[in-house]
Amino acid sequence: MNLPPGPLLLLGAAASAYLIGVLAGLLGKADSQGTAQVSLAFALLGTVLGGTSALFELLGGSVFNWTYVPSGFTSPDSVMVIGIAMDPLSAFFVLLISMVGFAITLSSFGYLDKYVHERPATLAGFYALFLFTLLTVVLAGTVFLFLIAWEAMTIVSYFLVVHEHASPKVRRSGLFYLVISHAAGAAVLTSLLLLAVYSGSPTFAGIAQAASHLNPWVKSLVFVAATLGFGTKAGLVPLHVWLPEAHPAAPSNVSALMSGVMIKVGIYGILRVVFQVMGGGPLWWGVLLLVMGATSALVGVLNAIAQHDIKRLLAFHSVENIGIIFMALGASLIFLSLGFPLLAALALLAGMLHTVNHALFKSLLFLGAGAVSGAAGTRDMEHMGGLARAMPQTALFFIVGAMAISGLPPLNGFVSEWLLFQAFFASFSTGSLATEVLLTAAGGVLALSTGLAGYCFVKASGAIFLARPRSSEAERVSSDAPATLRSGMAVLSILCILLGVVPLLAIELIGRSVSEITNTASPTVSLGGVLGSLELPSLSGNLDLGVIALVLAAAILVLWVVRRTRTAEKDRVSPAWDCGLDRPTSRMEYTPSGYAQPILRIFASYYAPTTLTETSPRGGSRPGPLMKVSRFQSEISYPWVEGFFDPLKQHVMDLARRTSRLQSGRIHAYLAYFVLTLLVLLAALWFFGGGGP
Amino acid sequence: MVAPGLLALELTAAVVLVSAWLSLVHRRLEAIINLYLVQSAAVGLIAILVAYLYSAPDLYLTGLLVLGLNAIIFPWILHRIQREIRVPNEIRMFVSVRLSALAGLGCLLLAVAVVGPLTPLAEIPAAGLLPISVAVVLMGLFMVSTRRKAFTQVVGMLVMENGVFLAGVALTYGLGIFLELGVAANLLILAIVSRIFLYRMNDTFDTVDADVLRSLEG
Amino acid sequence: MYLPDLPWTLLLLLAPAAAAIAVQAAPSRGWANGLSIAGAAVSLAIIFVTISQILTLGTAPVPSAELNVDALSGVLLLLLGVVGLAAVLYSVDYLGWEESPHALSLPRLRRYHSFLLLFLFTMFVVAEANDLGLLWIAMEGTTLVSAVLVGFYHNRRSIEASWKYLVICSVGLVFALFGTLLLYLASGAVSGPSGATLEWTRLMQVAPKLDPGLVRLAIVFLFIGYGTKAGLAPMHTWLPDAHSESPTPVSAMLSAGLLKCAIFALVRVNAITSRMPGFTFTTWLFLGFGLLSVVLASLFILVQRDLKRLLAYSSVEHIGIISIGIGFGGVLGLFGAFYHMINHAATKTLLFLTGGTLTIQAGTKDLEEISGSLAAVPATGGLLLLGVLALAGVPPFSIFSSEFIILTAGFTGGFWWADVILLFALAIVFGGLLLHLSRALFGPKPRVGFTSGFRRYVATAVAIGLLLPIVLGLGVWLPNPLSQLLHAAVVVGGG
Amino acid sequence: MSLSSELGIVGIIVLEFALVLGISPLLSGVIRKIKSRSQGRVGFPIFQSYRDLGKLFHKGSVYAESASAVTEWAPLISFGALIAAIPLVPWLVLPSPFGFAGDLILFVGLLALSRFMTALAALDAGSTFGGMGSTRDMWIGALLEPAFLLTIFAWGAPSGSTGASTIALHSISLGLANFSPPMLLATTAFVFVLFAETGRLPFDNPATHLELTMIHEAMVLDYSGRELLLIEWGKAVKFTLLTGLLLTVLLPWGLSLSLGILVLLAIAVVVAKLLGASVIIGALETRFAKLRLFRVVDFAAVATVLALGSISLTYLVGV
Repeated sequence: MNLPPGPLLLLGAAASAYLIGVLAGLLGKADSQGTAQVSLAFALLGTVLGGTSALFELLGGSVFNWTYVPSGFTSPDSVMVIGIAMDPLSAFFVLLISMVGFAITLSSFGYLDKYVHERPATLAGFYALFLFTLLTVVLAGTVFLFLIAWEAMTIVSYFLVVHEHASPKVRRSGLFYLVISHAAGAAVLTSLLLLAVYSGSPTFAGIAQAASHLNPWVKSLVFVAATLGFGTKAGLVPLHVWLPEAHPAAPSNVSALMSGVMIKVGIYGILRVVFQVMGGGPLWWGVLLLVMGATSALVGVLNAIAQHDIKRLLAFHSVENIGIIFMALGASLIFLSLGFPLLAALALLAGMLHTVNHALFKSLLFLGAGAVSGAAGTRDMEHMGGLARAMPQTALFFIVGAMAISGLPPLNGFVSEWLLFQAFFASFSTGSLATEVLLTAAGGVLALSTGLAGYCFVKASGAIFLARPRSSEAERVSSDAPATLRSGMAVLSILCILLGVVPLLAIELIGRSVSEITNTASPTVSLGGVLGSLELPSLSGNLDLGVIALVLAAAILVLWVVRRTRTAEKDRVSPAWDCGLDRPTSRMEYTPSGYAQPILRIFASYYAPTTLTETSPRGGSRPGPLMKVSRFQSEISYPWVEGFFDPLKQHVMDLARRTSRLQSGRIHAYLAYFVLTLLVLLAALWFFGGGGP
Repeated sequence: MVAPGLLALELTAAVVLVSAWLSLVHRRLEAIINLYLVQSAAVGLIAILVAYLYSAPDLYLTGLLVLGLNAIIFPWILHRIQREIRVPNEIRMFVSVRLSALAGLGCLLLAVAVVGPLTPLAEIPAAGLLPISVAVVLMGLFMVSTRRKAFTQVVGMLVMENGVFLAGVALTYGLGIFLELGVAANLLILAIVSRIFLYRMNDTFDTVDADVLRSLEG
Repeated sequence: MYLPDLPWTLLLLLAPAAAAIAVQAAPSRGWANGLSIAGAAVSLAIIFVTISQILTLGTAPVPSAELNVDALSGVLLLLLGVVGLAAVLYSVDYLGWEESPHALSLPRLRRYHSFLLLFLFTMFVVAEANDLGLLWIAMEGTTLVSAVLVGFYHNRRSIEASWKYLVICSVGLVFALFGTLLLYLASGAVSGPSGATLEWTRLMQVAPKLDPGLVRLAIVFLFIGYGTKAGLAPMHTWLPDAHSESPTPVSAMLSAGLLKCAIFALVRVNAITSRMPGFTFTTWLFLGFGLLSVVLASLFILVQRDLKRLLAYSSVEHIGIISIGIGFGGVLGLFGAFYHMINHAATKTLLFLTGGTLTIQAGTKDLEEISGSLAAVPATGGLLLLGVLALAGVPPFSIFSSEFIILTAGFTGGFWWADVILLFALAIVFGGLLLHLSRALFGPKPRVGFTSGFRRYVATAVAIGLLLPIVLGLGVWLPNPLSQLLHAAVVVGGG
Repeated sequence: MSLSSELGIVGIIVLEFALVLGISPLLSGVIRKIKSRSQGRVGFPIFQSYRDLGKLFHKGSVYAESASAVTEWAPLISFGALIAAIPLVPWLVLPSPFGFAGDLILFVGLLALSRFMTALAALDAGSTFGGMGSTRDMWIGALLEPAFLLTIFAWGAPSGSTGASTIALHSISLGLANFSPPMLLATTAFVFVLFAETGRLPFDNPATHLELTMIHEAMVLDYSGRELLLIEWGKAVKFTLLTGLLLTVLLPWGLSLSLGILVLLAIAVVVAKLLGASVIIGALETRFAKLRLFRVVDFAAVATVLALGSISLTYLVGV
């Protein structure tokens, strides 16, 4: 073994820290807060060590590989090789996991302390194990280890999702998640095993070398299987159905980790298999990913708008953002297949940057959601409201996250979307009308989904934090979230701003893997401007959010100072005016459903809502001589489950029930099966030419 | 090759076949046990004939074994069971007599179709017995799967075994006495165990109709 | 290592037989249990010695040509020994003490242990048989002995189960006998009637010259015959009944040991036909029966409510996987199949042990009536959860690794369609298993319904300690002797 | 770059800020005047907007009890975002001295930021009308976003850049050929966007306070004092920004190509163009009746399709 000691030693240390955390959490007393804290502390240490290791790797540029053939599996089964490898792509994801993991772990201290009532130590132990499996997936250098880690990741996250398994709903969601993920795991297994078998190498590096000689049919089979498998994990429509069930069911710090990090591992899988190992493919690959991505973006945001449950809403936004990332990957594949590596690099850069950005703001938002739903005792936004006064810092962080996910400058979400818009725009130089129209339309979809995301997050932020509380629980909230929880959110908020203002920090780190994958120089970027601007030499496009942020900050400062100067009249506080209505109450406010209603109406053909209006006869629950009590109920349809997964499940169950009648209990029927089998086999004899004429 | 000897062999084998066929269509239990007796005796006879014709002295012993066990002991056990637990004499089946007769024909045709084209058999003198033996096995299977009473199922199994024996003695001149004893011992134990279960079943369910055993399903 | 030069293979047959006789004289429950454990433990010890002989000499010395103990036998013996000891140990807690809910009177306990050891004995004979006739006799022996064990409780359901078991398997075995006979005929056709043989080693020598038509006919009968015993669909119908109604340790022996014996017989046949040039019939039968078993079992598992029947159908599924592995063939396919035999045996035994304990603790086998067991009985529940995950093929448990190798063999052999079907069925199985077990395991602690379980559990703990390393560890770490044994078995079984 | 030219650049930028911020109330005054005249009324003086803003500057603010800090900060950020968008459009000099900071996609982003903040603030008081206006403003904005962006794509396609300066320079180089069919399609789409974004008829009636029809006014009902000043002024600035952008792309002539004395001339030209555009827009607005709210969706769809059509035409015509 000939290893560069630095990153590997750090990685080893990180792994040990995680495992100590796991053991502490799982072996200690399940109900002990102290044990949970010890476990989390080691996980925190693990994120720091792992992140440092990846940073060294990304800056130092050394690549390492380490493989080990497990005892006993030597000659025939060469696929069963365990190995870890860190190249820029892995290192990038290690850094992502560690960085976001650090903030979420920090927040977990407060979250577990205040909002988790059952077995916090067990939760912490599995949490540390989850982080560990995530790292193992992205560091796996061989197909075998990758599959082991992949499945372990699924199982561990299942345990985390069903942590509050006293609730039947949680159990159902967890099972749904587990079964779909396992099926997806089978697809992943198919794709990786095909690669390994047909290229004759157990390691990704070896497969990548042999990949150019692979049969195109095998490659396409691998691609389809990989898209199914990794797309499911990432939450790509129509494979996303588990996501809005599982993420809300989990404790919020776990949702943050799942939505922020785990679904990104699906992206990693696509990047690893389709891009790094196979180096792209025919045009239809890219078109498929682009179309699926665009569908996901729209479906995600439209369903998010219709949600009352804050965590479900966030989960659907994950679908949207994964869609955006897949649009970028699809565009990149299209450019690659048309022979524009520089543009491919640009799109890929956009996708990977958006991966980072989404990880940051989505985990931030989930932590915020955890804080408010923990405090208000409900996840239903209809019963929140006015929390900004009791929880000002949480509100601030949440709104920062909301702005970032809505793609508003000068935050990080805008930068990646800007890059993606530029990539779409660049389709003008490909010289193909179809590509151009397709990518431009994708640009329109991106714009629409970004706009709708803004709409959705005004609704969410407003419904949670602004106006008056709409329930007694929300009214009773008196203090902000625990300091540790807030500090985790603070870290993420700062990162959201920092990567918006100085995106080069992230782009420099991504650039190496992008140029390695696309075989070009980095598509951006020259240092310049105040804090380093983005310049696209191929497009004469440029962006310097640092300058804009400065202008913005200066403008706000000046305006603030001017506003603070004395006026003739004193400022005062009074009830809201509301066109002169007397003392508006919380029942008169616009509720989140009311806010969402126009979009539900505009896109009624997608939502296909069923409404129910009832007017009870006089003297209902609130009797009065002139008043009737009316009830209005509206439900939207969810075709992805109702139209596809439910019928599928139904069919399989029906088939199983019908099949199980074969075991009728009658021994004569069983013996008849013998006769039947014998006849079939004798017929087969004829087929094989042994016993027939 | 002695042509009359072979003829005698084939005629005896035909007795085996006909008795199997008849037991497919007969509706009385006692008659079926007797048919089984005849059949077993024929198989035993074939063993002795083969031993004589092809000078395979081992087969004399086999023949005696078959005669003793299949033609004497088993029918005796079967009769005793029938008496002791008062199995009704009427055979109850899932298919009609006419259909059963047709099924017998089907078994025979299938056996001929399957075995006919096997080339290496041409060198074996008694090769003509193989289709008969396959047919008897198939008929036994048919009995087991269409007769309601557990008792008749046992008879069906024994018929199948006779079919196998027929091929064993006629075509391969036995499997070696050691193995044959083992097989015979097994059959004896099978008969004893079946008898225990039939008694138990009769005690518990008051019938030996296997079709009432339907509580385990799915 | 120095080993005294004793006829170990014969001793191995003597040990359980002698113990079976000795148990009849046991003066107390303690003696009966102890003698039985001793018989199984000594057998396991002798098996280790035998395996070391196989590894050094190629085959263990045998007293007569009717026996042949090669690496293939070694694999089967190993798993039989482990499963046997575990089942005997579990029996001690399950029905060996008066405070057990399934307690037997002393005479019946003696008989039970005798039959259990005889069952083990017949299976050992299967493993050691060279003569295919002897193999058949031993297989029929297992049926007769185990039919008594299946019907041990004398209630309506167990009588029904054992009757079906007896009839179906006996019919099956008549087929097998006929197939054996045809094989004998085929060997006679090669070297004249006097040269006909049923000795496997000699059949292997003449294999290339066998007539394919005759062998095909023989194989049809052999597959239906031994396939019945192995639990391949659609001849598997006896299996869920027998497994669900017999005492749990017997279910474990049936599922983990007996089915493998029948598959072992088919592997011997496969070895012969794989020496015949251009003979692919066996491959297709293995693949066809295997896929049918996996697919049917997956559907049955989905709607099964009875814990022990669920485990039984899962055995059908895993036998199907083993069969598919053999069908894929090649070094990888056979290695995976043999490896899977061991893994499945250990995992399934573990599940029957923990599942049986859970049904005692919960007082029912109906999975829809059990819930919250993880909270109520954490040790049983935890082990059961572990076992179910292992059984469903989750890494890094051993079953995952063997399934992985089998799948690799499929892709390598160009059977990617079979792999896809297999993966699809496996996903359904996974869903079914987790669907039923998550209901039983998770959920709040029920207020009533759980008893504290066994008063004595030392023997069970030892049994679980025996199985866990195989279930957990074998996935990523195959001890060198075992690896050698498996590879040698591949060479033997690959023809 | 010499010190003097850097000073010159700073000077130009300051000049541009002052120009846009200063002229905006005048433009809204002009439009109001045009509309009044067309309805046969005399109307306010065109400088009335300045007086209104001055009055608001001296007033104190009244905050709703239920309001949080968002009420205080949102108008600042909203207005700040508009200020930050000013230098992205070349007002006086080509190429814009501030062009390195970003392109028109950023411009769209900053307008979205501004809208996000006002819409959020509208929810803060918890009044019924605030929520109504907020949701309407947000969904109309969201649905128009594709049209806006695709218009920029269409404008940028011939020059291969999304930067306003590059587009304008390309337009100048084309001369009269700038008025090509793709350009007209894109411009039509942009006019739709402009009317919707600035809350004009037929999308919104800036002159109404009838709750069923209003969007923008509903959001600011609970604002007063200097916050209201910022919001009202911001509305005017936004109009100037969008009109200025349209003029830059469609009629870029008259901008100075260097930092010399010509800049002064450019100021005059720009003011004249803006005033002219305001007159036209005011006149156009009088031609429309207020749409039923959900018909706006059709308008957004038409605008998007027009922009897409423009892009396709550009390809066919050849770049």
